[in-house]
Amino acid sequence: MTDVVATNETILVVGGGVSGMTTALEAAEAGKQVILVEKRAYVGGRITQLYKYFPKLCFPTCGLEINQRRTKMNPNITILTLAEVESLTGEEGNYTASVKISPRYVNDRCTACGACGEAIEAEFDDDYNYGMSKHKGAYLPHRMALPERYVIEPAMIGSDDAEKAKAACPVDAIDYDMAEETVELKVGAVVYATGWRPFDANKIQPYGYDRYPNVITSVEFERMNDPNGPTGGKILRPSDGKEAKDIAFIQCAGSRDRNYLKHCSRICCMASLKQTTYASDVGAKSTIYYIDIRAIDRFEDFYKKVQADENVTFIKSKVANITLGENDNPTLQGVDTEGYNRYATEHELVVLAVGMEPSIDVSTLPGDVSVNEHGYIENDGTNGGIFAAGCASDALDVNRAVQSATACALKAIQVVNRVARSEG
Amino acid sequence: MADELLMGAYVCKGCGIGDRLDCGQLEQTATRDGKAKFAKSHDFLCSAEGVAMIQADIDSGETNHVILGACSRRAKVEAFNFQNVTVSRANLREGVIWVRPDNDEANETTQEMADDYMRMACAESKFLKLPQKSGEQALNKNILVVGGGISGMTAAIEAADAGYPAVIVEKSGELGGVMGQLHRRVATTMPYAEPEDTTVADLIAKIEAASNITVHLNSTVTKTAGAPGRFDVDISTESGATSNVSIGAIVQASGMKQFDANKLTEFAYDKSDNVITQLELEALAKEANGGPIKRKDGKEVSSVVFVQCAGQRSDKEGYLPYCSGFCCTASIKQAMYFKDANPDVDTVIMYDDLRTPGAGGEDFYRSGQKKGIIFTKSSVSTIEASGNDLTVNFNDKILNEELSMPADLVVLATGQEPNSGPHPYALEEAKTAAEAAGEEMPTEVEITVDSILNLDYRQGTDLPHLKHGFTDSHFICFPYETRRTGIYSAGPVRRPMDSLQSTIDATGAAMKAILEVENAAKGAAAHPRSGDLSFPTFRIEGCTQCKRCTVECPFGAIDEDEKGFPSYNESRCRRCGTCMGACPVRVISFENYSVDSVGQQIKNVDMPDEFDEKPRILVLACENDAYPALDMAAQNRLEYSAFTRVVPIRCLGSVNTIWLTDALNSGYDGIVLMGCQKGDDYQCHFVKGSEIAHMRMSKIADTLETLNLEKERVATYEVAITDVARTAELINDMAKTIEEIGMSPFKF
Amino acid sequence: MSKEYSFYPGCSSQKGTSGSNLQTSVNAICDTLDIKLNTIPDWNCCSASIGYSGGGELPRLALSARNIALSEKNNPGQEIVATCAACWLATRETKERIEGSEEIREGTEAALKEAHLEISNEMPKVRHMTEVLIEDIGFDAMKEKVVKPLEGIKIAGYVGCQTNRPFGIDGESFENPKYLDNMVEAMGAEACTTYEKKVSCCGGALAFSEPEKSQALVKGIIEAAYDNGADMIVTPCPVCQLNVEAYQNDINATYGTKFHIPVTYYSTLMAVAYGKTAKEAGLDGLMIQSKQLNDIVAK
Amino acid sequence: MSDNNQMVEKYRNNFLKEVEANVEEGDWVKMCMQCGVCAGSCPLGPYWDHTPQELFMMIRAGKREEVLSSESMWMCTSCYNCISRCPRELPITHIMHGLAHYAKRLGIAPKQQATLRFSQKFWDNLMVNGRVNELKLGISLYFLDGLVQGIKNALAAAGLGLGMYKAKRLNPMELLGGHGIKDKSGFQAMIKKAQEIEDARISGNQ
Repeated sequence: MTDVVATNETILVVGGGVSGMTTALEAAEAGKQVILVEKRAYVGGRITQLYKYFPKLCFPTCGLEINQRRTKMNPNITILTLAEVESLTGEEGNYTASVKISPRYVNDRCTACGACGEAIEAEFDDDYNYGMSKHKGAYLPHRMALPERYVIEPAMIGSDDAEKAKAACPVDAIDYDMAEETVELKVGAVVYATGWRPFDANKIQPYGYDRYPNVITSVEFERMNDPNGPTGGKILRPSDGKEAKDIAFIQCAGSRDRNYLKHCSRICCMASLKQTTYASDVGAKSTIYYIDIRAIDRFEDFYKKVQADENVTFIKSKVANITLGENDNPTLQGVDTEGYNRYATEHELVVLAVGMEPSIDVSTLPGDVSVNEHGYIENDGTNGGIFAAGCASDALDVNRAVQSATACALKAIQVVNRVARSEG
Repeated sequence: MADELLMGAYVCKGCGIGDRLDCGQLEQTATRDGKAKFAKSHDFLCSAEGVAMIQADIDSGETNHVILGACSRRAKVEAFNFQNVTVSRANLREGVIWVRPDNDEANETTQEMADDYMRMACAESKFLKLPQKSGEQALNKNILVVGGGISGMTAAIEAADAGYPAVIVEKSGELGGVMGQLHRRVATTMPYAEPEDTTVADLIAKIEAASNITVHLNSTVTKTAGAPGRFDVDISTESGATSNVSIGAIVQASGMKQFDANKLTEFAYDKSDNVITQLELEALAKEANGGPIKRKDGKEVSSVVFVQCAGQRSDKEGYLPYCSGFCCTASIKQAMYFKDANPDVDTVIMYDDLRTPGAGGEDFYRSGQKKGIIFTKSSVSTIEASGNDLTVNFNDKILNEELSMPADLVVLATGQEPNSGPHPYALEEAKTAAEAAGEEMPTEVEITVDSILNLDYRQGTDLPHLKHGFTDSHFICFPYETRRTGIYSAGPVRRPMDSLQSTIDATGAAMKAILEVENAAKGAAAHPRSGDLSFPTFRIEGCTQCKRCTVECPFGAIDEDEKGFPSYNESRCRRCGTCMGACPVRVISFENYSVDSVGQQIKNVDMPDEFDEKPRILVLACENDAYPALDMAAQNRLEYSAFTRVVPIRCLGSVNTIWLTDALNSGYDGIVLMGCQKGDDYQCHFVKGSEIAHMRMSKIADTLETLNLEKERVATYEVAITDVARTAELINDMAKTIEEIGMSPFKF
Repeated sequence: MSKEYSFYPGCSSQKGTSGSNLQTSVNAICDTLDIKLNTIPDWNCCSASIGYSGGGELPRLALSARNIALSEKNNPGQEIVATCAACWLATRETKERIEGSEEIREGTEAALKEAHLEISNEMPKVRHMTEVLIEDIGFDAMKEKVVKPLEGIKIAGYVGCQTNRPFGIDGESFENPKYLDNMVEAMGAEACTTYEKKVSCCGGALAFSEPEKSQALVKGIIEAAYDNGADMIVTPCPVCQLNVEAYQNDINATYGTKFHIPVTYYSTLMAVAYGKTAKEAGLDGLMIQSKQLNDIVAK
Repeated sequence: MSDNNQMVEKYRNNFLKEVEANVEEGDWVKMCMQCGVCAGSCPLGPYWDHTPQELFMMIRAGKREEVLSSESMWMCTSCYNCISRCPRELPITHIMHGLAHYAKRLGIAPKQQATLRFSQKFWDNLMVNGRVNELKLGISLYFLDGLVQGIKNALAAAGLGLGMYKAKRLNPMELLGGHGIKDKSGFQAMIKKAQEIEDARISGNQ
């Protein structure tokens, strides 16, 4: 049974991505007690799946290393992984969260030596790579996973492999008696840093993501370019495994569109600009189909840099639809609205710059929390001791998400300080 | 903790260490060579039992210097987090058995590798001290906020609300800043359809009501001395009256200034009263206060054109290269002023890319369209003014036509410029630029702005600029990390932003200021070595006043006293050790990181003689990027040379060349330095460390020459945390090089 | 007990008109599936989507409003069902347009008054025949009634435009609806599931005014069917059926193609599979006869 | 000065207002964000001299004559591709019909436009009996361009006619009356009324 000490001077942070970690760390380093609840088996969230950041083209794992070290060293932070807040009740200074914790089947004796994984055959789709690769039934979600502990795929329980894994563990860290449990936490303030999920590209029917192998999403493309990713950093066409040399990026795939997400997801323009550099690095051509390029503030410098790259072409057009051309080349149909020019252009690979969908399940929130029609929590000052950090509050890039998360740490601290004062 | 040095070594047999290595021998090495008081093995050191065993020895006073022969210092941190003792770790798992093949001919060198790491850990342990308080620590909760605009007011209110008194210094006669000049602001809450109240009045009311916020109007900061936790700040009024306050941390919210539209001669701003800036329109709107908007000559405006990106996103000399971010929604808001007062007013927004990001932005755009605002993707070439008549000449990019249209009023979206102080490194950067361009070295740079903070720092009066005059952080994941600890900028001085962004930003900056106040009270380091309680000290008797430390400190933490000796400011320091690396006489050290704590590790490696054909390769790896990369190489079971001895360092900038000369003198055959990327997109979290190190290493060639050693024996690389396979390759390359050029003759 | 609907046949399905065999075959399957269609008495034309030159918004809406009013009056409580895409679309659009705007409701009501008719606030649901089959009957029930599975026939399901957009069948995609293929397979035939022209336009009414442009579109539709190895094309829409079937000779003449592919209604396929006669199935209405279907009927 | 007057008209959104007031679903025109999906989705797209998204821009630009005299909107096949894909929910098909009708009503539409004439015939035809008489419609079509062309057309379509006759899908008896509704008077009164209301509204706006 997980026992977690929490009082109404404790801050609950829901979601352990870059925003959640930031809120938790700022508050904890300022001396507050923080409980960090993360749905995945590890903290870090989506940035762990990014290869590079725009506009610096530096590596997210670099900042992650710092934050993870800060977390490991800080006794004020309690991390619950594989955990989800199922409901929240109460008011500012006095909330009760009921948290469902799923079994990891691996206890903290695990040293991540990897013996269990080596001992077994069973493989499962790797969500970390958006299903583009498989992982063993006993696995470390990714190399920098924190906590640095293996996870057992629940679907494997009861199989011979499960027994093999258990037998292989030299430190008796595998425990199949672990069961799902629900813990009630009494906390003073709650910060939702539940982040985002890529919009389901299957829904964007005109682009045939569900029908054409060489139409992929921007998040898949990102994994592809990671040297430690499913294709070893090569840009490979799913249809034939050949390197793609002519890549199209379709902006607003699911964003700014009443059929899908009405809002602008903000990051997609910069993300695609960034991804063209991956292509250029291996001598591939990129074409960006866009409505407006939203490279705000000094990101404009990066936009200019990409515009100067002769490997990259820009076409002001929302692609109408995609049909299948020769040898599985997607053919993009549409009209270049600048000066009117109809096209039907084949590309070897199409990357859909899929939008950001807030991943918070609104039904788990107290009824009076303001949520806008796009599903983002509004920090409008009417939510008592509940605050939204990062992409739970709006479509934000990492930099802005961290700003927002830092701000939320202070808002939460104000609440628990008030509690402390009132309790003398 | 007793002064007596009681080193206790513990060897873990878990994770295959026991099977691959002779742990008995490792214990011996620790006691015999490492001079540990005792050594113990345990089957599973990180288990509760193992940890308990160590804790028991600590509690019973058996040991106060713990040496762990187990996994990487990055693993099992929580388990091995012992209080009031020093902990040194010999990386036997990721550093040895995981990077070496398990076969007979490899076993000998693998064991030697492990033995050396035990020796190194012991050597380090010997020279580690528990950080003691410097006496400099003090809790000072006062937050100074420079600037009384929406950012500054927000920062003050938020800090005060958390119990940290705020002092606002505003150079004008009233609070509000640019926001105070606005009629309304862009929608910040759902349904994001209508212009909103600016909230300036509310904020001012809150400030007046707050018992723990003091406001200095018509005032500027004329001196900022000291450091976080003990800033000594002079606030002077125009009349020259000066008051002195003691401050814990600072938020600089000095805001924005309007781009000078007079530069936009093509838009006739200088010729016609009817061509105005966004801010000037706000004044007209305020006047009209919901009624029909009249232009200067009193005529009711019946047609208005908004020219986006006026003087922005441009490479033209004197224009702004960046996008100010807020102007698209601002123009939509302003067009709404007209439409709400009278739907028959023609409002046209001429844009290139319409930038209304996020959930609210797109809603606000649609709302503008619903109100009948016309949006046209076009580039305005010129504006002609004859009398009061204006003609806008433009290219409609959708209709692909050169068109022109009349307008009663033209509003230029001219964007914002940061209101920052002089850039401390302006000259330095101008020189590097000149060098790169092969132009002649500038000797000075013109300073056109007044100082905002008047820092009494060796390295200049204000926050360093990042780009285009903004004081932003370079780090995507750590946007508040300035190069002046305890001073955080917020709002449009940091990056172009709108009022909502500024509010969030200011709250975040207040959080950082509060955190720094708490750090200073503990004597703890800020990011990235958060919580580090050590601080640099120096032996004044050895110091030659060469000033390298004071010049090279990336954070301007070190001043010079009147005699020219360095004077340290603990709470400004980020503990990177760049000063330590800079010091030619090696008088600078930290209690938990010193020339000795590393140097002795290097010296204590067992050095086989020349004919053993067992070279030694020293790897100095940045603890944040290269070292984790090596760990991950091990995770992937990538092999590298058994002759490698890796020492993690805080930053390449902390590498003192003595380490290299000593290493070479004591017979190392090759040295590999792994730091972070330097240059424009530097990834060094101590900003300059890696760059400085590369500079120093370029000079090491001379040392090699005097020893008449091949220069290939020392290699410096920029390594990213993702260069997992590459780290191993770089090491093996050095091994190959040594095979080619032969062993070092300096083996004794 | 049989399901009853208020039925709006539309002009093209009247006796002796271009779509009459749609009517015949629909009657046949309704008989098998025990669906009762009560024709709206004195129904009028919906003006398809082409009357707009002469007819403004309100007059055109009035047309369908009259049919709705007549349905409410004579077949109270029954949902309106149409077999013709244009009829269905126009009627359903009218309902929504009236519900969406007070001004339009007032206008139409005033107009209807002249014909001594009125519409209620809760106008009946307007549905397409295929909707009824899929949602009220279901694929399994459709399959159960098959006595002569259409084995060995490969069929390209051509859904066309207006059956599919802007309303379509619930849960189906505008770009790649699957229900027609499912119906084909329920009848024991093989569906060309990768038929990429299944929702592309045949030119609709512009077949008359812009024959060349329209026939160019039809050419693509037929070519794709051949490329997918189809023996015939099946469609739910009378306009599609006419355009794709009737102009094959003209297209052959223009492009030197050798098109000769039968184009039938889903209802014809079903009628055949249900063991109906050629006449009942409307097979005699085909200008290009399908040997395969005729053989099965003859079995 | 005419140039100047023209210039004065340009980017005055009077025409936009006119469209909003008088054209079916015209108040949606201002909501277009110029993404071009409609243009790219139109099956007859290549034949439009101005695609829908371009027409919307022209309306905002006050290009009244150019828009209303354009053949473009008569190219609409009513396939509804644009509507189903438009990210801004514009009922483009209806706007095209609306523009076409409005142009015709004002007499600015290109007189010889084939679809215009067919559309008109179709309407007139259905106005007679309340239902469309395909044969009459067909014949009237053939003779749209006068007798000679009519005969050519007839011959060209003879094969088709014959085929359809064989298939019992074209009934000569139609000429003698054929299908029709009973309550013709009520029907026509209804249409008349609808037209009156619409005329009143539009003239009210002018």
